[in-house]
Amino acid sequence: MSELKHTALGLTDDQVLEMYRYMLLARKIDERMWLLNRAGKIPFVISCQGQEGIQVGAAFALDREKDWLCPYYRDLGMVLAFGQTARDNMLSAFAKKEDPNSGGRQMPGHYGDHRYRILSGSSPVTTQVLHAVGIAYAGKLEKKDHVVLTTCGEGSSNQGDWHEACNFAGVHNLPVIFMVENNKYAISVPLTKQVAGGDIAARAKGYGFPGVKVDGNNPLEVYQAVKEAAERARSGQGPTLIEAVSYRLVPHSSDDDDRTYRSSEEVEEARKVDSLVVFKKYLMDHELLTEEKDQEIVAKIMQEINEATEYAEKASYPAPEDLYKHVYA
Amino acid sequence: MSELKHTALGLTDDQVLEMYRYMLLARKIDERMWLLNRAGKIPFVISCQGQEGIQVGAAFALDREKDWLCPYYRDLGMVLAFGQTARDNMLSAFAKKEDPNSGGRQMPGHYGDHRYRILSGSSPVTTQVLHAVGIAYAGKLEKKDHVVLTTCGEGSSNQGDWHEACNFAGVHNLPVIFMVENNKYAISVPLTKQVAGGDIAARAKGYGFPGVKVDGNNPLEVYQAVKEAAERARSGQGPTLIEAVSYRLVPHSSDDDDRTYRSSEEVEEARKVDSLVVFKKYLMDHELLTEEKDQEIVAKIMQEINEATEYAEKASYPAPEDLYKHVYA
Amino acid sequence: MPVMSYIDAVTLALKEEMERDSKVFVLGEDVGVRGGVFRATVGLYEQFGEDRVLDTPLTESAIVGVAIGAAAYGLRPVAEMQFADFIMPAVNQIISEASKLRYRSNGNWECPLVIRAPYGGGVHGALYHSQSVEKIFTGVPGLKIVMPASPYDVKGLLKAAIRDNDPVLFFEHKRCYRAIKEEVPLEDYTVPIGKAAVKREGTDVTVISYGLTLHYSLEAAKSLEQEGIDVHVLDLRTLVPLDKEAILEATAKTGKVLIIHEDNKTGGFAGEVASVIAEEAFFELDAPIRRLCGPDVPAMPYSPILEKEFMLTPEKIATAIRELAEF
Amino acid sequence: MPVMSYIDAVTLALKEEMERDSKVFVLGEDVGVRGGVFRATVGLYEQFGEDRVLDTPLTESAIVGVAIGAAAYGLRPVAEMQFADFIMPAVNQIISEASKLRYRSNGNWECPLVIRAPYGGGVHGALYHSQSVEKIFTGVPGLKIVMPASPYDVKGLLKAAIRDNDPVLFFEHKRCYRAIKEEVPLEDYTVPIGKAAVKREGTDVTVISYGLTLHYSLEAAKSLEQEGIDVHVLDLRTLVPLDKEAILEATAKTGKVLIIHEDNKTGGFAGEVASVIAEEAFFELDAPIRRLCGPDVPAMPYSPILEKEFMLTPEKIATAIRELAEF
Ligand SMILES: Cc1ncc(C[n+]2csc(CCOP(=O)(O)OP(=O)(O)O)c2C)c(N)n1
Ligand SMILES: Cc1ncc(C[n+]2csc(CCOP(=O)(O)OP(=O)(O)O)c2C)c(N)n1
Ligand SMILES: [Mg+2]
Ligand SMILES: [Mg+2]
Repeated sequence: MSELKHTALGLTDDQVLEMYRYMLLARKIDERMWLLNRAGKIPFVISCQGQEGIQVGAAFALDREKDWLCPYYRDLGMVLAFGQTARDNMLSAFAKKEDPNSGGRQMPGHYGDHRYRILSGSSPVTTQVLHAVGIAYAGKLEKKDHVVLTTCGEGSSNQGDWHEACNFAGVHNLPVIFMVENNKYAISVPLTKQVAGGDIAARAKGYGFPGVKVDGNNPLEVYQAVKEAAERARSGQGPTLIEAVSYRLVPHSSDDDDRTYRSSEEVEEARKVDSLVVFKKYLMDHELLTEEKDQEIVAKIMQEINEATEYAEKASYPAPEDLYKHVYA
Repeated sequence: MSELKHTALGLTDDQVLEMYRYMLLARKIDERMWLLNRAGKIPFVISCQGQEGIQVGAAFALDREKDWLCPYYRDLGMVLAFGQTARDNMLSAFAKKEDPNSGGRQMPGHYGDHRYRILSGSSPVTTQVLHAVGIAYAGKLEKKDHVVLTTCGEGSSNQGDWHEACNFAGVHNLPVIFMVENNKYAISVPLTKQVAGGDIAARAKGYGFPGVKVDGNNPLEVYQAVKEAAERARSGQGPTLIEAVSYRLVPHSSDDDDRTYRSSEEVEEARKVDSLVVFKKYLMDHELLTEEKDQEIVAKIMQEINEATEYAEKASYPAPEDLYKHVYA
Repeated sequence: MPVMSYIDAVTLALKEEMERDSKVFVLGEDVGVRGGVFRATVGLYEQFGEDRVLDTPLTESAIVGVAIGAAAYGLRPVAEMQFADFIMPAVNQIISEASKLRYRSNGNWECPLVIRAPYGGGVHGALYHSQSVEKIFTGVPGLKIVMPASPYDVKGLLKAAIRDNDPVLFFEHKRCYRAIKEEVPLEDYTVPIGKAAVKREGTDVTVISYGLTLHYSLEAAKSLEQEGIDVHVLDLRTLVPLDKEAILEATAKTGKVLIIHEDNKTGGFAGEVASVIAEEAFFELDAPIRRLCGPDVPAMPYSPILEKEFMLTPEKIATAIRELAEF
Repeated sequence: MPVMSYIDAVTLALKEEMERDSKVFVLGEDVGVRGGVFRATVGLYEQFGEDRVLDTPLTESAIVGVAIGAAAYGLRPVAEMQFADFIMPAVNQIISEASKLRYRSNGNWECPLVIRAPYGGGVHGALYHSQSVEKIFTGVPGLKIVMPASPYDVKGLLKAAIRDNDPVLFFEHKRCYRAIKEEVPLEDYTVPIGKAAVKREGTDVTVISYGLTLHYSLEAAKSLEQEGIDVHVLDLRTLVPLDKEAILEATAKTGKVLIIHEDNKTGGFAGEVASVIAEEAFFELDAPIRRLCGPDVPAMPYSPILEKEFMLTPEKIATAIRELAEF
């Protein structure tokens, strides 16, 4: 990990431990979902694994009482840091009525929560990037000072909507942060066959606003970049593009088999620099964490997840007649 | 005009005179169309005026026996240089059956001519930019060495399709030239409200290929840029983006009134650096043209246009039953 | 009560709603300084400023996508598509996003968005400035689709659309813009979305239509009076949600139904109307249900001969009514 | 003759056409190394190389737009949309460009393009991996729309689509991919686009369907045998151009028609079929024309309870047939 120090960034010891806890919580929820999927209890998982450092680092750099998120399907760490719980996400995984994202209507990973200003998302990639610009524009019209963070994968950043969003936000100098979580693959298609030039951050120049590339395995580096971007946004200096580079540690989804397109060696290499590994080491090096304390944190998280799983499994499904609700107001 | 010399670019005296003739031909056809429109004889005109230097400069830099065009509605100068005639375009303006672009089905300016490898275009802007990439890809598959030039306006370059096209061509290193004819307005919306950052050429960097900005009022500068781009493309070095800056000297179309959004002073200023003015001066300065010779050229062009107008006006319309033809093969 | 054109009713509705509610704003290509290429937003930029009458970049997906974000936030955007033909780049945002935001969030989010789009032919607009595009959207639950024929309805329905809490596609026939005039109150009123209107009572043949062809149908009905053919004319006004009750009633009046629209026949909305009748009013019918629509060609050509061949006219409509009356 | 699954018939058709004609190539997301997320293109990358089995960036408009350019040039691209739900970003290229290229150029250009897209629900795919999207395109002249129900037809129709000189949308029901198997010849053959097929002869009620619900209809018909209800079943196979003759014949067989599809009812294609019957076979009818379709909600939810409520089943179909038989 780089020489970046949390104290220099204005983060307290408690805050970085809290960041670590959210990263772990996300990871452990995700792992549990895979188990549930393989046990035939839930039909689908799409993972945050490998990107928790980006997600939690970014969330902590925002004002979590005021700012808005238009996230994408891997942003479990981000929505947890904004307020969702293990239970919320288990309810969603089990497609139960109480699922706050969609009442069991959408697949897991399709976040949306009015309580925390997380706009409901869909499956077609990149549409949310324009919604973020709209929320930013609304803020301008209503003279609010919220910032909007929107994310997508590096594959998704090639969609036309992404270009239109960056251009629109650039023209109107809106308080949006465009973050691309570059995990090197879009399902089976690697970065080189996906992103011309390979440098997503470089695209910002074409819209007249700054673009930065950060190590997504280092939550502090992400924090720093998003913090700066949020300050620029809030003070009327317009959008920023952040490319956060990491790796997708597991298959694309529970329906994927990643052995058909990448080697296990490559994945193993990436595991060594996994943000959880790296950040844990940072905290231990700085004597904020011990193995013992780590185990305590994990134990508490596991209890939370166990309870959430149990609750969600027992919770009721929507009723058949719920199908017909909420088509119109 | 810059110090660029046609001889240094490998252009003969005859060739530059020929370029000038095409620019004049385009201008004069366009002017005639406005007259016909104002006289109530044709319902619609969309103009090349102000962009002839770009169009003819670019066309001359290509192999007009082999290369392909996916042009946009202002590219009259370009399609003339590729082989279309005043008569072809008058047939189109009058919506007559013999119109080679569409048999009178499309508005004027919607070029398409198999004879000259000009792909049929539509009205929704920027769709053609992807078709150009497809033709380039076909060339790669078929081991042909054609280059494809596609153009659009600066407003249109903000459409999602433009981004997707640049990215696709960049990933596959295809022989396409993306040329943006920046005439400073998209109907009433000026560059500053249209293009974030204002620098279209800068966008190329985000796709890993070169982007250049040229003075579109100088056909030699355009020629040079397109020549280099075509050489790159043909030798397997991939796409180039060219932003050619000029000005739209007339209203957006015969349905527009540009006095509602720009001053006549601004237009008058632009007229002074009109490519036709500038290039004529260049040719006179280099003693390739005299006023007398110029008048001869104009006279010949006017005769051509008169004949074309007369022919087109008299030509027959499609028959009512033609409406039902060519829906399917 | 002033006599007003169809397009002036659009402008007036926008102005009144923007005055009434500061959350309403307009966005689109050339809607600001230029007041719209058809001048539908004329004067609004001067009155409400550039932030509420926003000239956007030339990007329809962004216009709709940004509007969706703003609507979800709580504003009431009115987006203009310069021509209905150019709504296509925004289809993903409309169908995947706007129509499903409420449903997918189990009612936790909503999308009070209006998309205005001038459509229709007979204006020498050629293939891409003449299309009727309603059929792309009429089968998408979550959207409402309004297609008024006359100035009074334009004002009342546009105001209703702006106040509606769901996304509304508001299609304005370009040929009606300046050709159709009538008295329009300067007072505030709305016309309910989802209600058809009987435009003429008759006993021989029922015509169901909307938009420009509604006027042609009324003309045809008038011309058939002297032949003793008494035509009942229903203006759908809203396609979704569809006023089935009015359709069934209108069917029962005559037992012979002719459905008319400018959009092409196969896959057009007349099919939905005919099916509702064939399913729910079958025993009221005395004759096959007829559809008179634009021909099944990709779009209306530029050449005046071809445009004329494509367009419906009062004469073509009268012929079809006569045939059905004589059936 | 080997027994083959629906998806294997897709793969075989692609392979045979690529062997036959070097102008045929495949492009889409994950179609190369991965062989497609459903494995429809498995083995093609290895056999034909990466240039003819092209992994594209994640950009549907580009996939279709690039394919249109290549098709206009003279190649025969077969583009895959990973899920039919994700065809929406490509709607502009499909409707404004592919469908109109021939028409707008007065026949001087053509667009021999196939777009394959897996559609349909019952696979726990939730709102955006379950939709039927045919209704967006069935009203667009210039496109052909093929929706096979069984492996034999898949192979024959996909080959016909690839050899067709017009753009063809080829929709494959995901639930059929591995569930539906039958004998498929290894020899070259095509099934003509635009021809429906009688799947069962009957005298009491006519069912017209396509895709997954065709199989459910056959199951329902079988289960009704013992009740003495004799069902006639027509598989449309192609929606555009529509085999009207077959529809009118099938109507005449029984006088009672039930049209079934998974796509939602309002604005769905059943409306077109019903209207054709109400217009052209009115006097053959002994009962109202019925439509049994997906409900009018934006899409199929994830929760198994809701998915089940959305999906048609042989039981729901049997009930509807029974009702009509008893009418
Ligand atoms: C418009 C659209 N096309 C295709 C898909 C199917 N799909 C889902 S995720 C995905 C890959 C996304 O890759 P990337 O953007 O890099 O994000 P990552 O999954 O790697 O985080 C694809 C092709 C989709 N969801 N939406
Ligand atoms: C998709 C789409 N939206 C809107 C239009 C209407 N329209 C035609 S030209 C134009 C402005 C184009 O501006 P620019 O790209 O700068 O090209 P210019 O006309 O200035 O050469 C607009 C908005 C269109 N043709 N297509
Ligand atoms: Mg990725
Ligand atoms: Mg311009």
